[in-house]
Amino acid sequence: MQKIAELMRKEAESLLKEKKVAAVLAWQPGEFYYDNSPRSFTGVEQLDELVYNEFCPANLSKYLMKGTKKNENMAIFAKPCDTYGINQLIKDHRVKRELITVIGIPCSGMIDIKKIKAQGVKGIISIAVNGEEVVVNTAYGEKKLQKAELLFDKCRSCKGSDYMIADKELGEKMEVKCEKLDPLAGVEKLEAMNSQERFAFWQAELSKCIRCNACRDICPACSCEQCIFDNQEAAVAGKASANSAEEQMFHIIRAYHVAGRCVGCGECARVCPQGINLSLLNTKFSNDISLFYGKFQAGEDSESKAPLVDYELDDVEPTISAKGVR
Amino acid sequence: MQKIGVFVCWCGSNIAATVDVAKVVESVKAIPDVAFAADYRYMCSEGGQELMQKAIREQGLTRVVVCACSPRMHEATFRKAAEAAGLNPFLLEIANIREQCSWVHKDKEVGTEKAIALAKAAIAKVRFNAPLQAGQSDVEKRALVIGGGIAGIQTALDIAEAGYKVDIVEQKPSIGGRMSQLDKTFPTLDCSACILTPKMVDVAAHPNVTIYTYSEIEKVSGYVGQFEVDIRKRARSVKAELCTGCGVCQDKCPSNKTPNEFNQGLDNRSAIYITFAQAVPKVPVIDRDHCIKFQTGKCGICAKVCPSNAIDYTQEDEIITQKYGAIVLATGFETIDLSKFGEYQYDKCKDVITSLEFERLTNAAGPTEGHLQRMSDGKQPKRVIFVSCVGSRDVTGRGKEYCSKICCMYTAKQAMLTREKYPDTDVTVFYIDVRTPGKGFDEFYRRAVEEYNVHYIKGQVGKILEQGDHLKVYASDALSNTHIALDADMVVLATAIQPSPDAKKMATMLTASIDNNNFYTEAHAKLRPVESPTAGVFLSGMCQGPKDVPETVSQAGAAAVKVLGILSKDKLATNPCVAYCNERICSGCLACVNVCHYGAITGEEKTVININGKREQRVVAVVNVALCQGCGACTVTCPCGAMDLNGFSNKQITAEVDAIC
Amino acid sequence: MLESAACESKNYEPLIVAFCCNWCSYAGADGAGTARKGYPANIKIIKVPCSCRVNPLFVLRAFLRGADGVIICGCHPGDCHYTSGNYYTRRRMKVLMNMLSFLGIEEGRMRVDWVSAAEGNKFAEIMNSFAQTIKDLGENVKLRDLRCKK
Amino acid sequence: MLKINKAKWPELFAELSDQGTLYLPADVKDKVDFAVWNDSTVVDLEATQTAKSLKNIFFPQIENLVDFKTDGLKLSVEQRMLPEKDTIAFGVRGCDVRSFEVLDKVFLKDPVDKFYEARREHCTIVALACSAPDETCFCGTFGIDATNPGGDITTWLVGEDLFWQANTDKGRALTEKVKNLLVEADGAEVASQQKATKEILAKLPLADFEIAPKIPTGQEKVFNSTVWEQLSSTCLSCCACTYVCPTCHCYDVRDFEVDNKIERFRCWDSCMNRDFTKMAAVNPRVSRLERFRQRYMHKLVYFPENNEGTFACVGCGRCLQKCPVNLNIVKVAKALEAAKDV
Repeated sequence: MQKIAELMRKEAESLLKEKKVAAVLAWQPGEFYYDNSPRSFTGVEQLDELVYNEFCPANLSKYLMKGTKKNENMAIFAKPCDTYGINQLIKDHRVKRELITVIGIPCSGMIDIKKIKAQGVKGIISIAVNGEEVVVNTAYGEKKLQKAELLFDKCRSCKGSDYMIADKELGEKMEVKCEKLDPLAGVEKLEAMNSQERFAFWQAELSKCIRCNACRDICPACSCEQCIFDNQEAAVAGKASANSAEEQMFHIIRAYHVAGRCVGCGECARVCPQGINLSLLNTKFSNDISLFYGKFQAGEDSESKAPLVDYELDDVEPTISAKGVR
Repeated sequence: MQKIGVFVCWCGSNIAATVDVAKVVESVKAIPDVAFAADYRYMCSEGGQELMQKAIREQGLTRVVVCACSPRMHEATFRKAAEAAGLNPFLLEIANIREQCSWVHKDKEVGTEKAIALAKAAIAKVRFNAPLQAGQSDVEKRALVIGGGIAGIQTALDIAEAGYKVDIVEQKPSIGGRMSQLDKTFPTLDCSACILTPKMVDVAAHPNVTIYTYSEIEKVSGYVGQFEVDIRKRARSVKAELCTGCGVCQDKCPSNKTPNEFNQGLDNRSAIYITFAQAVPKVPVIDRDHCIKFQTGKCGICAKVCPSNAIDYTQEDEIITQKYGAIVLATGFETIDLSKFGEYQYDKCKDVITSLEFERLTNAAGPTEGHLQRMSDGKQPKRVIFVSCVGSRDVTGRGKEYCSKICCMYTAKQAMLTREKYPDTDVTVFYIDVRTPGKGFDEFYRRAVEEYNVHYIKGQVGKILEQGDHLKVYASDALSNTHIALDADMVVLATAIQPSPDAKKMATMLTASIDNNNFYTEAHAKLRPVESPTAGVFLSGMCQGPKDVPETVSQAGAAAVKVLGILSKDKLATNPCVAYCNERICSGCLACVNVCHYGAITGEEKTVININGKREQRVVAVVNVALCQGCGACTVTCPCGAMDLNGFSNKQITAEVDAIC
Repeated sequence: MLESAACESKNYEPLIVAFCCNWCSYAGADGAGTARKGYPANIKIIKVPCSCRVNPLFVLRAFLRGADGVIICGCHPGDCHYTSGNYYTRRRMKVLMNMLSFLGIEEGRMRVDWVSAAEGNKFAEIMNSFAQTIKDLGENVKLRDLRCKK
Repeated sequence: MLKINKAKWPELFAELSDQGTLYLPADVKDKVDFAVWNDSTVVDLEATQTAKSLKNIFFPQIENLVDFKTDGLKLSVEQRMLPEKDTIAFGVRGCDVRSFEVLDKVFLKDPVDKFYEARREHCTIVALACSAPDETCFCGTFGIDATNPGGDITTWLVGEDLFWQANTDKGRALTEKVKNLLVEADGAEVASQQKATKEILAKLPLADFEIAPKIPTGQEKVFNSTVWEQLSSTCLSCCACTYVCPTCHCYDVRDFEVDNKIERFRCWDSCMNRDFTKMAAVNPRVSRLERFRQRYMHKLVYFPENNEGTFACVGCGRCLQKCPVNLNIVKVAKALEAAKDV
């Protein structure tokens, strides 16, 4: 990964030097080894702060909107999964293709700090990732962990190492080495329950929601000028969270709005401060849609019609069927 | 704060019987910003409208709610009235407390409660109604008449005479319809053909009329002023432009065992045939199901004998797409199937016939050249019994609940004519009631009884049995309250009529509504009897309900006038309930463009004030109001709610939902 | 709480919101009226130009506000006055219904049906059967905002 | 000093919950958060920190203030009763204890917030000293002694024993109620634990993180600094930070309308939200930069200025853990310190 970071700096340097772009989207280090944050690099002098390692899960695609608004050229370093988001934003006319340069960077899976902490690790001073081994040095001593066990769930169900859009690719493609997680597993588990159990499950989950909107604000499919839930006029705003009702409303509608547009990047689940597994909802919609209307994965391209703005004369009738098919 | 006026209609007892209108008034008065509320016996009457207009003027009402019949009935009426009083017509809403309340609920308390709820919903909605200005749309100055019977012919002629183009689409190979099958017409007894044929010729010859026979309606889209219709012109297998109608082909055709529909199957016709002598157009058609050439590939005699090489086996169906400003439904009727009425032995005894078959038997152009004779042995019947109300006014569920209206009169006619032509024949009529409303009708009936000595027996026929060479008719005599058995050589059943089977299909295609008996329903049973609830679609003849020839002709004329009312306009006011885009929040994702069937939405780079009140350049959706039809598909596709619909805005519908729940 | 609702449900009259398209189903409802075909009074009809005008937000709003059932009626597929409107409705509502069931909302609380202007009787039949379904399901307590007392 | 052995905790909690609603850290759905105790609660006093702060027991995320009822054209106003139930906040870490003092400066200042005041008065705070601080902890920066967190009662968890010390009358009163469960103890073990904990704290990355004096004092300069541009450029302006923050206290007041009743409630709001303080037209802070800057200016500059130098931050480190893009007050403070124009 070090090597790739090097290539990225070089690439960014030439892009900025030659004034090909006004900004380059990548990551910069944080307070600790694991809290890299997105950064839009606007000057060559900033580039020594550019990092890329196993702690760069954030999908940067949404920041491209800013460039398009300003009608500026922007470059983005995109992991395979991020490229889906870029396509979706182009399809939604939120990002102008001609204004962006997409540079694909390989990824072998990102490490979830929560999973490190879950192993009882506290007071982290430094982290060293040596191949498959993760050595955490803490104020309470050293701890050795296996990377495979620390990957984000979204990485464990990685869609693959191909870029859906890329003007250039850096380094060799990488594989995610771990026990794969079927993205549908969670959905099927719920579908197997009876409705009472499912309701109980979601009550428990959604009651955690504090309506911080992180899930929405990170989502590459949620790119509205003004979200309907921020619109007083729409009379659905409901910051109240008086009881589960408004959370249900918010999450159902959000899931519905991204239905057929969700690129399955799993960011919503990653960013939720309350640890709600929101990708369950989106996966359910995506899966149903594929079941009813034919295999579809938003973000694979930037032209195709989303299933919900399309129809066939012989579509299934609107009757419920937990598994989808009648 | 709005000043809303609420007007609750009694609709005589239609509403008042199941809804306590006073209570409705009282409870809406308690709603903030309801400035005026009143009830009235008939809101749609002049008095009712004046009441509303007075209130608008004097109370300075800013919104109006009328609790009455379906908006499909009188919304336009009330909106016009409001406009006359200086209120924008679209600031008025209807609460449907008749069709959707008083008529479906028996209990007055329940009905009242629901009426109040519906009123509240309408009030909640009307608060958010915005004043709208109707736009304009073009009128295609051409009319379509579906059905080429006397109704269709008359409508077409009247429209054509007024100087507008009109097309007739007729399923059968010739126009003329049922009337062309009739022998004589009551009460004047003039020959049906004699009065119909000239009209058929006129209409065919009229420069403004185009006739598509042997054709069907394939598809209808569009809206009043701008209907687009696909007509399937079925392959006739005969080149109309070459054919002289000499008829050699049908004489030489070896396949001549097909029941002749025109004669109600009393005789047979050839596979290539001209429906009847006066057919228009007088061009034969090949019935491919019975044509040897088409079935086996061999034969082809007609082609050989045709002096003008008009036969064309390769002819194919043709789809003609045409735009129309208005459409008239004149799809006519047929007699009901009698298989459920075993007691009459219709299927078994050849000498039990329907009245329509009787018409063919007595018609000079019919299978017997007009000689009244039994189908069984060709003998002339000496004792004829007519049975009326066969399947009409039927409560057994086998027939129709309604009165077919024409039977009493044509039965009297047929009885009279029988006596006139064959004075030695004994003629009896069994009836439930004899209904003779209409000019000269009762006189006509009395002539049958008094001058022609037709025996009228009030009573119903219970059973008919074949006995040797004649029929035994068992019946009840309601007056003497006795059971009687009569011998007869022929029994004629005044069979109930029903709309032609395609009525339902057409109704769906045109979104015109039909009643439980498949008769087209009028926009208003009393006041708009020739208009369907769908704008630009009109009704003519039997398809709207049983009627005799003069009634049909007058309705046909009325329908024509309604059509002219549209065609004579250069522009029609369009529905202003179209989509609009709130550019301030539109993200320009243009999902709406994908779902707009009319291509009314486009993305345009524009300078807009964004939600932060700042000017910015970006792509937003723009609606072309001329093209938008106001379905609202785009509004739901728009995730941020930038797309909204006049008259059915998110706010309005949400308000209704809240009010109801 | 759910249990209590279940046993109350015996003698309660469900509140049902019916979205009807102007061209077919609303006319169908009128037809039911003209033919005097009755259905429960607490079914309240909201007129929309086309079933495709029904936003899932409206459906959820109704449930949120305490409706026990929501039914959406449109023209039969192929007969849409706007040609394609009900095809979109069909997809939208299909996925929405599945999502609701996925969240553990009783299946059948929401229904979509096609009623033509000619089908007054069918309209009444559908409404009666739907009302019965909802009655059997009991009160909507799962989607309801507790602040909305009925 | 008193103590109570782990074995007796259930009795203690039972007894305490008789005195009032008892909030304590518990395992709720794969995370530790404050929960109301009942005998099935899985209490977790080991966890360094709860996911959310405890501010919502004084300042709930949603709270009804007043109801309006309409009867026809008549309107009646119904005040909501002030909360009167006694509550006990148990196992509160030093940072959160301090956060209450910060909130007091907001809600108990004139005009006093009666709801907050009532809740505060009815609550007894049983603090819990830290023994295993995490890398995100920087309470030291604000002079908080994690090993001696204060509160009405301070407790220390050493091995199997919970050491107990009442600090206030409230604390003593509550101690009285449970004294039969507590036994005398000397503070030796506590002292040694405190020493050990302090050594750990010294090793942590943020041990010597200070907020440069030039920040709270240089309002103009800080406000106009160019660093905000870059800092805010990647903020999503979600409000995860605000809602997990123990000191953020902004709220919105809204009406909820049900046919003949209006419930006026207040609910948490965030200066990060675009529709925050929405005025006639818009939120006066139209850009993300302005909203982002506002939050940190408030915490690091305005608040200290109006409150004798107290920062609106207690170093709990929740924002460091929860921000989707790892922006946080430490990053901001450091950037400002490094900024040439500040």
